[in-house]
Amino acid sequence: MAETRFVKAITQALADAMEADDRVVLLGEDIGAAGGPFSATRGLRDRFGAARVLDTPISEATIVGAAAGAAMSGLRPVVEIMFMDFVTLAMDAMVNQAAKARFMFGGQCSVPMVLRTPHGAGLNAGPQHSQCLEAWFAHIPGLKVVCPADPAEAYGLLRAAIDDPDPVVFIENKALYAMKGDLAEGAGPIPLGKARIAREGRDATIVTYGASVGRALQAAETLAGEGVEAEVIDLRTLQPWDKAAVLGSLAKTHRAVVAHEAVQSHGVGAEIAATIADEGFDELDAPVVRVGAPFMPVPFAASLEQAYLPGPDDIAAGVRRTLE
Amino acid sequence: MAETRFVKAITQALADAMEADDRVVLLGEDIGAAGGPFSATRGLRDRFGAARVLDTPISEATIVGAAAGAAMSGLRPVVEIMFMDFVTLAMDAMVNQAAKARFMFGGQCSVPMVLRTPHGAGLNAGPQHSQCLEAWFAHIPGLKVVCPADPAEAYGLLRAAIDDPDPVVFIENKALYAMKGDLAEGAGPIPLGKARIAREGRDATIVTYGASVGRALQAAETLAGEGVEAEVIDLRTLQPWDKAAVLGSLAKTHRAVVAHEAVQSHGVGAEIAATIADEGFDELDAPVVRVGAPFMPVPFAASLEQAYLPGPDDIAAGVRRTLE
Amino acid sequence: MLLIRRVEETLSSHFAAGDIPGFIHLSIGQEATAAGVMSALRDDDTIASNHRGHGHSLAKGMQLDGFFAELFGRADGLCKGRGGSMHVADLSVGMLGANGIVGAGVPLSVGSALAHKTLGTDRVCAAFFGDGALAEGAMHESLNIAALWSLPLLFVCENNGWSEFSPSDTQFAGTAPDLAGAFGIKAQTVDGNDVEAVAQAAQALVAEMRKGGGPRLLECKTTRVHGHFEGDPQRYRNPDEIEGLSARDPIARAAAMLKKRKVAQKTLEKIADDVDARIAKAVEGALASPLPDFAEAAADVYADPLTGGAAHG
Amino acid sequence: MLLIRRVEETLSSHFAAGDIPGFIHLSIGQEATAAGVMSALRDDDTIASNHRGHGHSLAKGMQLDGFFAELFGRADGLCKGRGGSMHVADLSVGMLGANGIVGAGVPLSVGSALAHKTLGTDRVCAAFFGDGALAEGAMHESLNIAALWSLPLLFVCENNGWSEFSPSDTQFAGTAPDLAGAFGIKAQTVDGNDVEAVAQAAQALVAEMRKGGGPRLLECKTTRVHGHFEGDPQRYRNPDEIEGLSARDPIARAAAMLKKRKVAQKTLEKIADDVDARIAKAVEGALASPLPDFAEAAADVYADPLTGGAAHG
Ligand SMILES: Cc1ncc(C[n+]2csc(CCOP(=O)(O)OP(=O)(O)O)c2C)c(N)n1
Ligand SMILES: Cc1ncc(C[n+]2csc(CCOP(=O)(O)OP(=O)(O)O)c2C)c(N)n1
Ligand SMILES: [Mg+2]
Ligand SMILES: [Mg+2]
Repeated sequence: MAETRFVKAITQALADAMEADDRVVLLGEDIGAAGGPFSATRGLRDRFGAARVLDTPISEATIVGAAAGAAMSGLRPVVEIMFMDFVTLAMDAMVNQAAKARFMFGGQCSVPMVLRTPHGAGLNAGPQHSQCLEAWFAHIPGLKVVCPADPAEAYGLLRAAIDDPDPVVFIENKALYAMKGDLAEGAGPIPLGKARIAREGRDATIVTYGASVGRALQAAETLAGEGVEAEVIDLRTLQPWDKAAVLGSLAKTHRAVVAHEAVQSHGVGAEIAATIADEGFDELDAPVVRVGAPFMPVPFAASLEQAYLPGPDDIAAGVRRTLE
Repeated sequence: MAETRFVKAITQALADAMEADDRVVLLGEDIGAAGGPFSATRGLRDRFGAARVLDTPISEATIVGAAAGAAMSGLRPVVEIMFMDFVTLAMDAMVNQAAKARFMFGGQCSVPMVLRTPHGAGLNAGPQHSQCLEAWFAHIPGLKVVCPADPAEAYGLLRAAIDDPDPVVFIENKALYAMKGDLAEGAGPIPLGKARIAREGRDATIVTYGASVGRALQAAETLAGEGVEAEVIDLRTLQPWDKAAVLGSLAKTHRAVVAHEAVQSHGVGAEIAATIADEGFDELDAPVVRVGAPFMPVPFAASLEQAYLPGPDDIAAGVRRTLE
Repeated sequence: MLLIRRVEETLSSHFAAGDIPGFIHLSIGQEATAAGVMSALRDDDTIASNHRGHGHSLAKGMQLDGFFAELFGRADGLCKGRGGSMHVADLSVGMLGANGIVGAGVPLSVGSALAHKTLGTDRVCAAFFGDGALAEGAMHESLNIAALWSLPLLFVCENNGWSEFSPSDTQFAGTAPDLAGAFGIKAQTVDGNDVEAVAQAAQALVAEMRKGGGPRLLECKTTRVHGHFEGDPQRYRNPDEIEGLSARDPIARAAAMLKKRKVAQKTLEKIADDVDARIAKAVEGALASPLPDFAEAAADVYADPLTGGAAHG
Repeated sequence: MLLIRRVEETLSSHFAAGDIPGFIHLSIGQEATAAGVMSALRDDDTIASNHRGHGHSLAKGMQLDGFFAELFGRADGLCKGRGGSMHVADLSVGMLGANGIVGAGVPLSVGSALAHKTLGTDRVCAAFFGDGALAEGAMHESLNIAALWSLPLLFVCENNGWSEFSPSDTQFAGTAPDLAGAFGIKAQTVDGNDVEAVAQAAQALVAEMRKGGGPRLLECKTTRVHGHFEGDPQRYRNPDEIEGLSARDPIARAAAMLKKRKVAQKTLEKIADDVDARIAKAVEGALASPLPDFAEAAADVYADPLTGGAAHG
């Protein structure tokens, strides 16, 4: 057990995966010599050499496409896109190529690649450096989507993502990079597609992921003071997502709140709420509440951004609404 | 009143808009001399000249970006992306530039542009020429999203989209291009953001749009034979969408089915179902059912594609499920 | 080459007869580029192709039966009927797929070439694209990265003068070799309808690449004889132009060359007969092949069917 | 030029003091490119910029008070505090915005130049981008379209030798002028730290463009004195290199040139004093400006607030 920062857990997972498998290579802008804009790859070029930690030009479309082609030709690439907002430049490679290759070639190949990218606001980075676009990828058959909540989760889920035979979009909330947490010595992969109960409760279920798990836990703490025991489910994986875990918790609490930092409308929470409204309908004792960002670009000014971000209070208010 | 094909209604709307406003220009691949891959722009280059009907190279990213820049500099561009699958190449321009300019520049400018693009399957065009990606755009604050159901609707909504001060994604289901319908002489714009009741009913509400409106009407016809009167709501506009119309119908029927051709998971229907599960919860007498495409790329073979497409039978089955 | 021609003629008539769903893009008149380039490649080299990929596929050694079954949308297709003409692929011979997105095969090739290099092999990758694809940003990014990383990547531009219904000069302001030159990539232009010229150039370039010479570009000037897709009435094209193409027909030229070299007429006839017999058998097999199974397709979106509570969707 | 320098020095100290949220990219050492190019432009011409856009903005005539208030995240900012340094814009002077996406301003410029041409004006547009942006596909597509359509678009490459923390030679295999040449676009390279050289070149190129000469490219070789962003410790850079930059300082060189031309010291001092007074007033105003209102921001996502039943979201 060692206390580790989130970003170091990422570095550790990359290093361990590269150690375990020579075919794992990293590609990205300034990830090599400079160690990565958020230091996620610090030291890896020295350790594994420039042939396995590739500093790329500013060519998002092509480095993601190249990762797909490399994955079809024997490598297991992990490509970093510096901010999730820049995946807008690489959607063809991810969606039309990597996601579909296996299916449209009749199962002839897999595309074992990972696209790592940070999302999220809180750094006053403005409208083009803060977006949470995971819902786009979750809509695409053939892709898996992962979003960890703390250092140990980041380590285990990234190991699983790199091991996975299918293309995975691995999303790191940049506000978590500095977060500290315990990482067990010799930790292994955490299976994709399985949620975890981050806090048990009987009165309402909060379904969430990524940085919003911490916010939900804070909300649960506040609610506990009011005598309300909220269960917090960390989805971990958004595609596929652990429907059984969510419906199981609902069967106990009969109330559901879905929370995330992404824009609420057409966010991942919509799918979860909609599924609950169908398959969980008979268990529901209250409206299904969603908590997400308002329908506007992420504003720059600190004051605006703080008002924009869905926080613990918003989640707690959502839970209270299910109990009215 | 004249009988018109859907694609001709599009051409007519473009021509009338260009006639009414010199600033309207068209950009796209093979839209000029060749009249467009689906003939949507046939004759317009002869009529309005090559300076207003621009044949572009195969450079989706830049022609959409250029449309945004032109819209900020005095034109009202309508850009055609040949298949919706190719918007994957132009997401930065649409999402990071056009959608955000107004907000992030403090309201200094509008970006009056339209991106027209066909979506949908049924032509055996395979996984990269059949996708319905409207949910991506509906998730982006600053964009409007429109998807018409018949020729008259296509005409009126496209006129409104071109008149609109904000960037609009205008989606044409390619299976509808040959559809015939009446178009009134001197028809005008149909306001964005207002749904229409395509068929009245009291037993269940089917919320849908685009080519699925026709499928829903067929389903309603079948159901009528079983004594079930389904109300069919054509959303017309997906962002914004007419929540009042949907909740109003729900208050009458207490049962809702949301249907579209796009992949069901994380599709536009998720947002509608999720909203119903919250704001309409007290009116609901049955699970909210969604009918959409299965979670797989659009397959090529005719037999597979037919099984893939959500049709009238699937919608009717969905309605029956709400009545169980 | 003859195989490609006969296959595509067969496809053309079956398309007209309604046996083939979707749309198909034929490379009739362009066969020498695929055949010539592939003469320089080994089985373990890779290629990425575009929407007009039948020639590339067959020249790289794609299985004929699976090819036809795929285009006919059948269960025995190489892609089990899920891809069709625009996505036909045979990974077992290093053919990484036709591609429906113009320009998209090129970044895939960058990755494939990177894999060859990283894994310490002397394999090369060839990327096939048309003159119209030159306008896509992916071309530029790929040329740059291939040059910077000195990748074993052969860029093959099949310049047939058309991008769908538009002539090349409305589509690209430069030329493929000039563009390559801006990145310091050595380029060469050949008569793409002269199979020997293509083969010689490709063999010389690939030999340099195998020795670590980095990327090369080969521009093949060639001729699209049919429409952009089958069924295209080509109203935008001057009938005289199409008429004139027969003088440049790569198959006729190759046949004349072989005759001049005293290859017996009988040998040529035998080849043609073999080709026709193979095609007939493949078509028969394809037509007899069952329609693909939907449940099987649905189960093949991921390599790893998930267990436990998780379900995709 | 002096205004740009003093503004950015002011920003640097306010950033260090924590007054400025987010990150800012300073153009200290690069001022001559903005000033020189803008000497060729009229008020009704347009420019698109990048992440390092303060110089372009101020040289194009952006309002100083609104500029500072924006970077400080205040209600009186040109963008009402919603954009910050990376998105500062002043449409009233034809400044179409700084841009957070490398390369993205270039297609916007294509459109702006197209508008100028289509509307029958003799306006031009200038696109500013760095050497790192050359690797983006958007560059290539934009050069091609500008060339094909003969647009009045001046491509201005500010080559400061760095792309974030990476030296240019790891980023781009060619040069900007060579790339332009591949599209038949006339290009010129100047010492970007010599404001007269930049101005002369830009004026000559823009004069040709106004007469319908089509696009041009101007490469300005220049120097990034500060880090990629403020706070960047620049461990990747040799301290001697940074040291050596002072000899190329564009402001010192301009001052020396003015002295040689016998501009009185007093005149220069007066200019400096005026600049400082304007800045002091702008900073004061910015710090006094209220924080922006959230509801107002939320109402400004669309031009057209919807009525009836529809709500966005
Ligand atoms: C990204 C993208 N844009 C547009 C198209 C439509 N399209 C298919 S082929 C083609 C022309 C390609 O021309 P070229 O590259 O010269 O190949 P050719 O057809 O001449 O072999 C176009 C525009 C597409 N498939 N993908
Ligand atoms: C699409 C995109 N990729 C990456 C980045 C991150 N980034 C910001 S500036 C920069 C380097 C740009 O270099 P250059 O164009 O030379 O401009 P300079 O910073 O030298 O002025 C990078 C990689 C970005 N903002 N946008
Ligand atoms: Mg061509
Ligand atoms: Mg630079």
